[in-house]
Amino acid sequence: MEMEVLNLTAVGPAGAAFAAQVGAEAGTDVFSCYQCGKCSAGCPISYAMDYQPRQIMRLVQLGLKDEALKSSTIWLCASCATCTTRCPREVEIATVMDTLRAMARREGYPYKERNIAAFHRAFLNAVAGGGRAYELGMILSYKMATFELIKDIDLGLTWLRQGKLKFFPERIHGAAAVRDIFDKVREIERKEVAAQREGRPVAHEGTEGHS
Amino acid sequence: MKYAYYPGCSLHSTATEYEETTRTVCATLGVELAEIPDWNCCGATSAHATNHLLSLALPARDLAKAEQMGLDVVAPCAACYNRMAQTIHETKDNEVLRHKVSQVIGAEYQGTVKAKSLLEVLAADIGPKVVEAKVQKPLKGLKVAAYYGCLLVRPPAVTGWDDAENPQSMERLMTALGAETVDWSHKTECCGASLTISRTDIVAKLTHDILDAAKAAGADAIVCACPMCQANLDGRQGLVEKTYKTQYHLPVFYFTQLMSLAFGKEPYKLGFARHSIDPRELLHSKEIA
Amino acid sequence: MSVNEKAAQAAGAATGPSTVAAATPAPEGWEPKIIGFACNWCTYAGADLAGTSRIQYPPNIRVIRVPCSGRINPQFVVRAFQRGADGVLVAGCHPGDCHYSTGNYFARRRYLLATRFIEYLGVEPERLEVRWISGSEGQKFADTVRELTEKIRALGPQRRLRETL
Amino acid sequence: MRRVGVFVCWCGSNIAGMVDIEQVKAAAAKMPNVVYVEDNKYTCSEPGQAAIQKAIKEQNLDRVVVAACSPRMHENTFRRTVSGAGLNAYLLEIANIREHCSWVHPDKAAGTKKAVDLVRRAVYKVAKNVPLQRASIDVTKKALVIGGGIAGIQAALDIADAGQPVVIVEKTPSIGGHMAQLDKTFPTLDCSACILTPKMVDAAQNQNITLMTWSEVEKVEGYIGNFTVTIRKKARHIDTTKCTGCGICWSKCPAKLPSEFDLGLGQRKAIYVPFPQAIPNKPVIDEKNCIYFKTGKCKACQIFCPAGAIAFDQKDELIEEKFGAIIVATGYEQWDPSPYGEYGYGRYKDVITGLEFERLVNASGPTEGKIKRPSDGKIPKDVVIIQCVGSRDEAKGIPYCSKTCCMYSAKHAILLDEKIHAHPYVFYMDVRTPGKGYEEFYKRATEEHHATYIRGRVSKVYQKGDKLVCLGEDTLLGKKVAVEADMVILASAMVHQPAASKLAQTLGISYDQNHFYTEAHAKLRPVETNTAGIFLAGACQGPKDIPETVAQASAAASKAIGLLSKAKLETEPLVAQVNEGICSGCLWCKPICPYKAIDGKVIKERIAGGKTIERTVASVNASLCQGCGACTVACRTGAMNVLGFTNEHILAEVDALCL
Repeated sequence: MEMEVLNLTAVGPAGAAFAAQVGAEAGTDVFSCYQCGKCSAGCPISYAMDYQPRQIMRLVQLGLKDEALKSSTIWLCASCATCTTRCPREVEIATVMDTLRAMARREGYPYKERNIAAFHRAFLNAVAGGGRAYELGMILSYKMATFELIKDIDLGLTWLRQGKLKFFPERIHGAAAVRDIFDKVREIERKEVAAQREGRPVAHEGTEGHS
Repeated sequence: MKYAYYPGCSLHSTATEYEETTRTVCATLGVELAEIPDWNCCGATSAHATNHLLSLALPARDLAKAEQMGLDVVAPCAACYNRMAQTIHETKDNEVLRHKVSQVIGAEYQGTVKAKSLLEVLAADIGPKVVEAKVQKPLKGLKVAAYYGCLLVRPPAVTGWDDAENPQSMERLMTALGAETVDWSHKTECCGASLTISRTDIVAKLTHDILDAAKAAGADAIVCACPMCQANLDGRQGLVEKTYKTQYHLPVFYFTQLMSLAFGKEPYKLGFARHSIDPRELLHSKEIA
Repeated sequence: MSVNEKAAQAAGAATGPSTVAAATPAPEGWEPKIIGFACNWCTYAGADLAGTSRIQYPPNIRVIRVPCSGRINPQFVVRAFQRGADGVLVAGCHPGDCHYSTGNYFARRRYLLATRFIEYLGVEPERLEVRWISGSEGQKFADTVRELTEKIRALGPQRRLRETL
Repeated sequence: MRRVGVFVCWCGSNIAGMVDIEQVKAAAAKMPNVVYVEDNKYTCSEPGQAAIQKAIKEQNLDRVVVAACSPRMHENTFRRTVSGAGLNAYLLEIANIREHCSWVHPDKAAGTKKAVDLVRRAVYKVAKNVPLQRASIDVTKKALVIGGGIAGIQAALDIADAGQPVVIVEKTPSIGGHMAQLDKTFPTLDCSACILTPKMVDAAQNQNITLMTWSEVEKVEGYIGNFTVTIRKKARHIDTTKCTGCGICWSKCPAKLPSEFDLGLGQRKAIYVPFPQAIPNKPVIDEKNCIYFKTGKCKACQIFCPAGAIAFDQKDELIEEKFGAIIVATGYEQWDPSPYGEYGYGRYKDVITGLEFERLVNASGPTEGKIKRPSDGKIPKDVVIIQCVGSRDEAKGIPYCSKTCCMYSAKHAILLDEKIHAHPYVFYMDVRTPGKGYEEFYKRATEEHHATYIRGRVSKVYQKGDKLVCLGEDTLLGKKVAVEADMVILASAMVHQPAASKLAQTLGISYDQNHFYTEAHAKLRPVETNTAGIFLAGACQGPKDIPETVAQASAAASKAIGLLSKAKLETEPLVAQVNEGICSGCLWCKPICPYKAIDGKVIKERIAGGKTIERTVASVNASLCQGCGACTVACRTGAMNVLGFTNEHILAEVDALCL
C-alpha cells in the first residue's frame, strides 16, 4: 500500500472544532493525552481494532474526523473503562469512544462493524417497544438484520430449554412513557444536528459542572 | 434495611436463578427489597453506545421512581448498577443536565437516592461477620475464583466502593461462607458482554483468557455478580473449549447461589440445572450438596 | 489633603451617575499624557533595553520607577488621573518571574479590582493598562506604549477625574 | 528651602543630539528648590564627577539631580560622587533622559519637552529625600547544615575547608543519605560507596565539622547572621564516648526487624547501625522495638557490651546554638508505588522499586550483591523496567518529571546485563538524558547491552506461573505487546520528604505545590531562599541527580562562606518602615511579606490623662526586608512605607509629571 500522507494544515479550523466538540460532549480534555499507550495496552479488545485506542485519541487531537469516525475501534469498544481507570492524565477515553460512536451514527457515517451497530439497534428497539429488553425477540430481529441465522442456534435452544429465554416479551405499563423518552431524545438530537449544520452553537451538557 | 429493588431485564430472563437466590439471601439477612414498580430497562451498553442523553434518561426514570419511594436502589446486575451510578455521577453537580433529563422522562429527577450493587450491600453494608453467623453448611474445600468483571468497580470515580484493580469484597464474603479463594490475575478483566451476539469471536477470546487464568490459579469454580458475565463464562464455555481445543469444566456461580447454599437452602432450589456447566457434580464431590 | 482623603473624595464624587463623560472634541494640539509605573527589575529594564536598542515609540509616556509592581498603590493611579493624566500604564515582571517572588501576583489581583474601580469612578477602563514586560522585552515595551498612546488618542482627553485647579 | 543642583549630561551627542540641553537647563532653573544648573559633556567621567563635587561645596547644595542615562547604569556611581563631597548618598536622584528619551524619540521638540518633565520628576522627588544610613549587624561565624546526605556532606566540607565551623544535623543514626544505599552511579558506573565513604570519613574527621546524627531541628529564631536554633538530640541510649563500635551488642540482640536501610529486603536488630560503613559507627537503640523497653527484660546488649556504653536511661536533649547561615539539604523520598494496583507492587514480591533494586545489586546489601529475585531467590533472566512510575501521572502520582529515572533505569539495564546477563526490557514514554555523558550512557545500554526499549506505559502486570506478564503497547508499532518477566523494577518517582512542609514552617522558607523548597529566583538565585541567610542544596529543592546535587551543595556553601566571611553585614537602607503613630496593628502586611520580615510588637504609649497603654504595631526586621514594598499597599492607614520609595515620593513624582 502506498504510504498515505496526512496533510495536517489542510485539516484547518474544522479539525480543531471537531476536537473541541468531542472534548465538550465527552466532558474530558482530549488534549491532556500524551500518547503513552496505557489505554491500548490494557484494552482487552485492542487486538481486533484497526486503530489502537491511543491512536483514536491522536486522531481526535489532530482533528482527523473521518479517520476516527470510520474506525472499527469506536464500535468494538466494549465500554469496560479499563482505559479510563488507568489513564495517567485522567482522560475519560471510554466516554470519548461513546461520544465518537454517537457522533458517527448521528452524522450518518458508515458503520465499520455493522453487526455491532445492528445489535445495539435491535436491543434498543426492544426496549423502545415494551420498556424492557426482550432477548429472544431482540436476537431474532438482530438475525434478520445480519443474516446470521445459524450462529448461536445451539446456545439459543439450550437457553430456551433451560427457561432462560422467554417466548413472549415483558411489557410494562409505562411502555408508552419509555417510548416517549426515545421520541424526545430523538427530537432533541434532530434539533441539535440541524443547529450544528447551520453553524449555530449547540450547548453540550457535558461541558458544565462535569467533573 | 430496606432498598428499592431493581432486578433488571436479565434477572427476569437469562438469570432467573440470580433473581431467586438474591431474594433468598436478602430475606435471610433481613434486607428488605421493595421492587421499583413498573421499572424499565436501563438501556445497558447499547444506549450509551448510541446516545448520551438516552443512556441517562432510561435509568433516571427508574431512579425517579425510587426517589418517590424514598429508598436507595440496589441492583444485582453489574451493568444496571453501573448505568445507574453513572447517571447519578454525571447529573450530581450538573443542574442543567438534570433538568434536561427530567424533561425527557416527563418526571422530576432530583438525584437524591444512591445506587448500590447487591455485592456492595451484602459485602460492605451487611458485612462478612453477619453473613458468617448465618452459615449452616460451610463450603469447605471449595476453591473459587471471585470474578468482578468490569462494571462493578470501574471507573473508580463512578463506583469507588472497592479497589478497581484488586477488589476483595467477594473474597471476604466467600471466606465467610467457608470457601477458599484464589488470588488470580483476571478478576477485573472484561468478558466483552455487549459483543456476545455481534462479535462472538472476540467474546470467545476474552472468555478464554479469563477461564484460563482461573483454571491456572487452581480454582474449582468461578463466582460472579453479573448476569452478563455468567452468561458468557458459563454459556460460552463450550464454544471456548471447542475453539481453543481445551477443557475447563469450570462452573460459574452467582455469589448469591453460593450464599444460599451455605445458608442451608435446598440445592435443587438454586437453579443449578439452568447452568450450561452443571455445577452439581463439583458440589457433590466436595460433599457440599 | 492626604491620599486617602483624595481617593475618598474622588469616590464620593462618583456616587452620582457613573456614566462615562461624553467625548468632547480634543483641543487643538492635544497630546495624550501617559504616566507609567514600572518595576525596577523587569519593565524599567525593558524600557532601558528599548533605549539601548534604539526602538522608537511615541514620547507621550513618562515612567516612574518603583521597586516592584506590588509597590504600586492604586491610589497612585487615581492621583495621576486627578492630576490630568489621560492614561496610566502599570507594568511589572511576568507572573512567576517577580524579583521578590510574589509581588506581581498581588499587583495582578489589585489591578483586576482597580480597573473596575476606575470604571466605577467614570473613567474608561481602557485608560488603565496593566502589562507584564520583562527586562528582555524592549520591543514589547515600545509596542505597548505605541498601542496605549493610540488607544488614548482615540479616547480623547480624560476629564472625568481631572481636578479643576 | 532645599538647595538642589541639577546637572544635565550631553552624553556626547547621545543626549545633546536629540534634546535641546539649553532649553532643559532653562526650564530646570525655574523649578522649585533648584539653585544651580550646570551641563557637562560626560557627567560620569572624572571631570564630570569633579564638577558635581565642586558645585556641592561651592554652591552649598543639599540635594543633587543628575539628568543623564538610566539609574540602573550610574546611580551607584553618582551616589559615591555626592558622598565623596560630604553629602549623604541618598540625597541624589537621576533623570533618565537617555534610554527613556533621547534614544527613543526622534522628534527633538517632543523629546526636549519630555526631558524637562523627567528632570522635574527628579527635582520633585529629591526634595522629599532624607539622609539614609546603612546599618550593620554582627555575624555568628558558624553554619548549620540540615541533612547529612551527599548534599549536606559536600556543603559542610566546603564550608569547613574555608575555615568556618559547621554543624551537620542528621535525623537518622548515620550520615550518608540515599547515596549510601546506591550501588553504582551513572554515567561513569563508579561504585557509590567508593566515592561517598571517603567524604563521610572526611566530614567526621574535619576539625571544623561537628556531626549531630539522630538529631532534628526543632526551632529556628532570628535572622541572617544571627539564627538561634534549637536541636533535639534524640536519645541514642549509647554513651558515645565509651562505645567503640565493636558490634557485639547488635550481634547479641534478639529482636529482629526489617531494615529501613535495606528497604525491608534485609533485617536489622533493635540495637543497630543502619549499614556497616555508618558514620558514626555507633549504634542506636530503637525504643519502639527493643525488648527491654517493651517488657523491662533482656538487656542482652548491656550484658555483653565490653565498654559499658549502653545507657538505657538516656533522654532526649535540647541543644540551643547560634548560627550565621543555614543550608537546608534534607533530600527526597522514593515514592511508594502502592497506588498502582495494576502493577501489583506489594501483591507480587518480584515487583520492586528502583531503590530496592539498588539494595539487591549492592555488594553490602541483603543478597551480597547477587541479583536474586525476592520471591524464590531465582536469578532473573528477563527483567522489565517500567519508567515514569508516579512521575508525570496526575491521576495516581505527581505531575512533574523526576529527572533521574531515565538515567538510573539505563544503569539498571546495564547492570542486569553485565552482572547476570539478564535481558532488560525498558518501558518508557520519553528518554530524557540531558547531561554530560548521559546520552552516550543511554546509547551504551541499548547498543552494547541490548536493552530493549519499548515506548509505552505498561497497563498491567500479572502473575502467570512463575512469570510476571507485563502488558504494554509498543506505541511506535501501534501494537499491544507482552513481556513475560522474572522480575519487574518500577522506576519510582522522587518526592519530597514527608516532613518537608513542617521544616519549611520552622525555618520560615517557602515550598511549592509539590512540597519542594522554593529558591529565591528560578534562574538567577537558585540556591538562596527568600529568607536571607538560608540556602538550599540538593533534592529538597526538586529532583536532582548526584552531580547536580553536589554542584548545588558547593554553590550553597559558597553563598554561606561569603556571608560568614563578613565581619559585619551592611544592610541596604531602602527598606520598609512603620510609622508606629498611625499603625493600627491589623498586621495585614505580615502575611503579604515574602521574606517574613514583618511581625507584631507591643509598644507602650502614654495617652491623654497620663495613662500608659500597651498596643500592637507592625515591626519590620530591616535585615530580612528586601524593600519590595508589597506591604505598603496592604497598609490601610498608610503607616507602612518604603524608604526611598515612600508614598510621598511617588505622589510628588506623579504631580511633577502631570504639571
